[in-house]
Amino acid sequence: MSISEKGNPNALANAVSNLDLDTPEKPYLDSNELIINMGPQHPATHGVLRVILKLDGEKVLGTECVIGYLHRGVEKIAENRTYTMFNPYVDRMDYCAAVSNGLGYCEAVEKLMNVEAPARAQYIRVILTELNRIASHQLWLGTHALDIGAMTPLFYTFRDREEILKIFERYCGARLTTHAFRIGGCQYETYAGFEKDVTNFLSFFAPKIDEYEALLTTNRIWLERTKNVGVISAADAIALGVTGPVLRASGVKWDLRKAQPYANYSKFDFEIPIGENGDTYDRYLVRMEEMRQSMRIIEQAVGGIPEGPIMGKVPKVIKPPVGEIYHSIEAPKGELGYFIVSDGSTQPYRLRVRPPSFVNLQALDIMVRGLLIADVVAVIGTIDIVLGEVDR
Amino acid sequence: MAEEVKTPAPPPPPQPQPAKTGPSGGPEGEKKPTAEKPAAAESAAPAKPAAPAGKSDVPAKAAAPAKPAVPTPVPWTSPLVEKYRNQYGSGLEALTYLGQNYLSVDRSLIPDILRRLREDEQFDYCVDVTAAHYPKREKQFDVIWILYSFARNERMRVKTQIADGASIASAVSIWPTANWLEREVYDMFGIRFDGHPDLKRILLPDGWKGYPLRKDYGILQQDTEWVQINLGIESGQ
Amino acid sequence: MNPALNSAAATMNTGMAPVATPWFFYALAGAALISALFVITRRNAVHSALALIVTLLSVAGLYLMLYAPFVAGVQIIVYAGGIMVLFLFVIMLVNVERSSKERQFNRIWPVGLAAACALMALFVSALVKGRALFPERLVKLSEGTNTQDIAKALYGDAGRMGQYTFAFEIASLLLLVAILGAVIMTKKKI
Amino acid sequence: MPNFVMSYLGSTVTPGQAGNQFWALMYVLIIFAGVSVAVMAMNWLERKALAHFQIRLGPMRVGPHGLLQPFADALKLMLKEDIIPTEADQFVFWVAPLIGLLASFTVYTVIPFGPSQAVSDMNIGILFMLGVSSLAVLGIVVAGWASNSHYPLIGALRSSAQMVSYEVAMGLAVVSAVLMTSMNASGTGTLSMIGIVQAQQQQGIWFIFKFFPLGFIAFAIFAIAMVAETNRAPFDMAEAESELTAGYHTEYSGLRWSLFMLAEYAAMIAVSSIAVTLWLGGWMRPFPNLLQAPAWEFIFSLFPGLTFAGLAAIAFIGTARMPAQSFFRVQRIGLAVFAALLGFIALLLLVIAVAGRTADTSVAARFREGIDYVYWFVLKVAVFMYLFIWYRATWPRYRFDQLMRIGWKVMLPIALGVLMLTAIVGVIVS
Repeated sequence: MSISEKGNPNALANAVSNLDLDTPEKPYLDSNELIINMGPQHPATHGVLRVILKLDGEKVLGTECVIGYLHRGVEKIAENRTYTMFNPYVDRMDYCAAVSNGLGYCEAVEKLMNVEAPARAQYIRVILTELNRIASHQLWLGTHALDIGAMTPLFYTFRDREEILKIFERYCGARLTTHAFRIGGCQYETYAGFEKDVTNFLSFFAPKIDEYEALLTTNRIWLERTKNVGVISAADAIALGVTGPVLRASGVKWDLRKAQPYANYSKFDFEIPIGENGDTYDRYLVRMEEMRQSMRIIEQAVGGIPEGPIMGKVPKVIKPPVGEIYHSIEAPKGELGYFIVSDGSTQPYRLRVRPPSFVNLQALDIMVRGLLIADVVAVIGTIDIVLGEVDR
Repeated sequence: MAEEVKTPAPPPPPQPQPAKTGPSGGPEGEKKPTAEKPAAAESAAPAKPAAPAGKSDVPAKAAAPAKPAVPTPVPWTSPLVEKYRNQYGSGLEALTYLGQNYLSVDRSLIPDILRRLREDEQFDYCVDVTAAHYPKREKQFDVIWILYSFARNERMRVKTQIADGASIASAVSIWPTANWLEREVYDMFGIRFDGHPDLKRILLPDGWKGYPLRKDYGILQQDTEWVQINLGIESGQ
Repeated sequence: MNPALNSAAATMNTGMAPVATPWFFYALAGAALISALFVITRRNAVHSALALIVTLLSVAGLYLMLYAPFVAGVQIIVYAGGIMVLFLFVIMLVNVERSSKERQFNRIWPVGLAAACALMALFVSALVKGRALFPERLVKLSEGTNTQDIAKALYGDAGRMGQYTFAFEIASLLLLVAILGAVIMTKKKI
Repeated sequence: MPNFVMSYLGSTVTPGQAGNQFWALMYVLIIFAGVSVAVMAMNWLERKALAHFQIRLGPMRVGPHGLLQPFADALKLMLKEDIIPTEADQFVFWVAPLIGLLASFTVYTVIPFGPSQAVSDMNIGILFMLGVSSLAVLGIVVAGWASNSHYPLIGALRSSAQMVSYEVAMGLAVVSAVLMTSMNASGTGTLSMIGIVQAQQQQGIWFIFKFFPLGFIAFAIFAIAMVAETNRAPFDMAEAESELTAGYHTEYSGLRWSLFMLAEYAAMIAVSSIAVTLWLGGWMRPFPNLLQAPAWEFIFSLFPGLTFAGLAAIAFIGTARMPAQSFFRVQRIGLAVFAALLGFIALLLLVIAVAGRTADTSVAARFREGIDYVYWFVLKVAVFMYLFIWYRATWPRYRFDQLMRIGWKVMLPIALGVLMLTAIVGVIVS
């Protein structure tokens, strides 16, 4: 392979020749197949994803994802930073759900050190993480609808996401890459009026979900564009390691918050929404319902925040014992795992991030084969990838 | 293609050196489980009753207050382990650390064990495939599979050690999801997977030299040649 | 008030204003001829198609001059608007580079030229010998009822069959067969 | 010269029919300028209306409430570098926007803003309109091909397939309306645009209400097909930005790109005009037959002036509500001037309405009539333009195969059925 394969348009045909395309019957008219390069700068690829499409007319015969344009070597950086210093970096992976990333990392290190965050910190963590889940789903809904051609939901979701970001800003000063948690708890005590802000948001947001649904759920065009598009069966989803709403939409009732509760999710009462057909529409419904369930969790959590310290007994210098740990949480996009190998020093010996977007993106190919270009756009949107996390 | 591993030996800038002193502890830490295993079997009594029962982290939390006690891996006993131990004998070790189970397996047993875990033990979800580099060790790499079973709601890891330049059986035919994950391992560590349908770099450009997550690849090191040719940046940075 | 204009306004109510000046005719005919030449000489098929569109539009203009606006309209909507779009549709997918390297005319072009000349001679002789058939001066047809006249010719009037009803129906049947044939040919299974 | 000008003003036919080439030229110029202004206004309105649908403010900086935004846009587009890709077919790339523009502006020659307010009345008016507007697709197809790039090519393929297929349903719907013009004593219909409106006048009913569901269904089919025909949401497959970046005009920039936009908006106005002419009574005011008394005539003739007065009032309120800061002084003055201008126009229109109230043959009366006709026509068209914006704000985009399926499997059979039923009902009734 030549040195200049990536970034060289002439390498397109070369790359596509590697696609294993099974075209069972010869086309009746021997027409040339069209190879199209979608991305890395394309409105619908949500960043710098490049998808090479092999088309017969508009029908997709095969795809190949070229990723890595946003690769920053997070895992290498981790090996050269202390545990505390690395904490802000995780926010930059899935920047739409920075709080979840931070939660996963902090919990993994805590587990490795065998300490636990105090109850009050746990509650704050749950509230912020679930708020972040709503924010992430809102962003997904807006961009996904925009991909399918509905402009308006984007602005509605951004309006409402703003309220969540305001809460984040008041809590920790940052809106997007929050760095909200510390190893062993939270650094910041909640500000005065935090509970009130959160409950206000809940009452503000409840009718807004209905508003989104009024625009889309029964819209004929939306139904036609999403039903039976990008179908993935439960067996395929499991075999491809797909997690999160995409897996649940295929009918697998599996959510890490229930299956292997972390933080203190076991204390809260909520449902796991699942779909039946594993198509784009079901994924839409699942995520909409997840927002409602997140609101339920927040409601319970905000009502029951205990008093107490917000930091556990963590030494100033974080030096986990020799050993290794894998800890994963249910991020908005799926299972987000951290595999940390410690050699007893202040820096991780090896830190591996198991990103949900990266693994889920792998399912794109089988989801779009035989569909049209317009569906590729819809399916990329429905997988809900964040390239910062795919490329790390 | 993967054999030019030692290329960056002269260039590493001084900075990564202190980082490299860390890894010297690494091999120890990694060898510890194997070395201490017999010791752990008798000494780690308090954690032992919890270990077989607990795949969840509840026992680990219970053990938390005992601050000074540095947790050590303890043997993992379960019917599954018994079955495999009877069959494969010395080639495998089953341990539990902080409530998480893992199997250390000889490289030759890998395809067999993975397939059986998938087919017989319902570990139908391959969470992750990754690796770690221990340059001081004779077999430099740990390759780690993190598995999950929906039916048992249970996680486990399978580990094996391989030498630099050696290849290992691909798991793509067992779990399709291993495709990209193995490509990433190849991309970052240069470990080849036999039988992988399309083993090429995934995150880095195809012509990139070196494997960044190896410990001898400095954090500031970059493939300047690639940058000069493809991005037209003279300084190569 | 300008009397000349008044009279012009008066004539227009009764009949067609004389727009059929020779200049229009020569301009349109010239455009049609030149663009027709372009159609066969351009190497690039899309250029040829564009030239053909100009030809068709010029011919539509000539129809207008002949007081046949309906035919002109149909010419535009069917040929320029419909058929040429489909032409382009196909031509766009042709490999332009390859086609531009191919020979423009095949080896029997002298025969074609001879045939064209013969046809030309036929036209000229018909024009010369049959001069008696043509009217002395331009006939003023009623532009206002052109569409109705065509309808009467095709469909008949007041219960009578039109002059061309039978031919018209046969033609439409033929087209129906063609449509069905096209559907059957393109569909793999019905 | 005054005679020459004035001689036409009292006429009751179009300049084309009158053979008055001076006034024909004047009409062409007026329409060209008017359509250009309308496109600019539409541009501003679309951005504003879309913004308000989407809880935004839209343009606010260039001029009061962004009123000068279209001018700024136009200026920017004219000054922008005109990029022609090296690999593009230079000549075709250059000529493609002109094809679309010519086609969409040519149709305005037969659009009847009033019984004499058109450049010309053609015997084959509607046929001419459909034919010429179908040429617009050539511009798109050729532009997509000439760009020598994949996305424009796919956009062009989509658009040509889409426009050709929807033309069929559209044509059939039009035919059923034309059929209705022949439901009179003589039994002969007409294709003339003015004739079609006059037929509605004679029959005393807008064709949308004729044979009740039939006229309405035909109208609905046309209303859907015209959205597809102009490549607007939810049928904007040819330029679907999330799929094809910008479709057929991906490679275009600057003035050439703005010509495409101009053509698109002009085509939108043109097809809306067809719909208004065919089904909504064209230039006729509401209830011309029921409310015939001169008093009613006078009341309805006040509408144009009142509309402008209302607009002026809105602008004045906007001026009053502007924040009292020095920063807004220029904007405030600008908006006040704009409001004053609107108010002046309103006054002028009211004066004309009052002056032209009685005398039947005076130029003032002709003027008043003309303004009424144009007002009602434009108002009806404006409703359609608003619908175009509304659709865009509300609906997701159809997928290409779904679009074709609807065109061929739903709209075409319905249009055919409506056509046959209209013919049958027409024969039974007459």
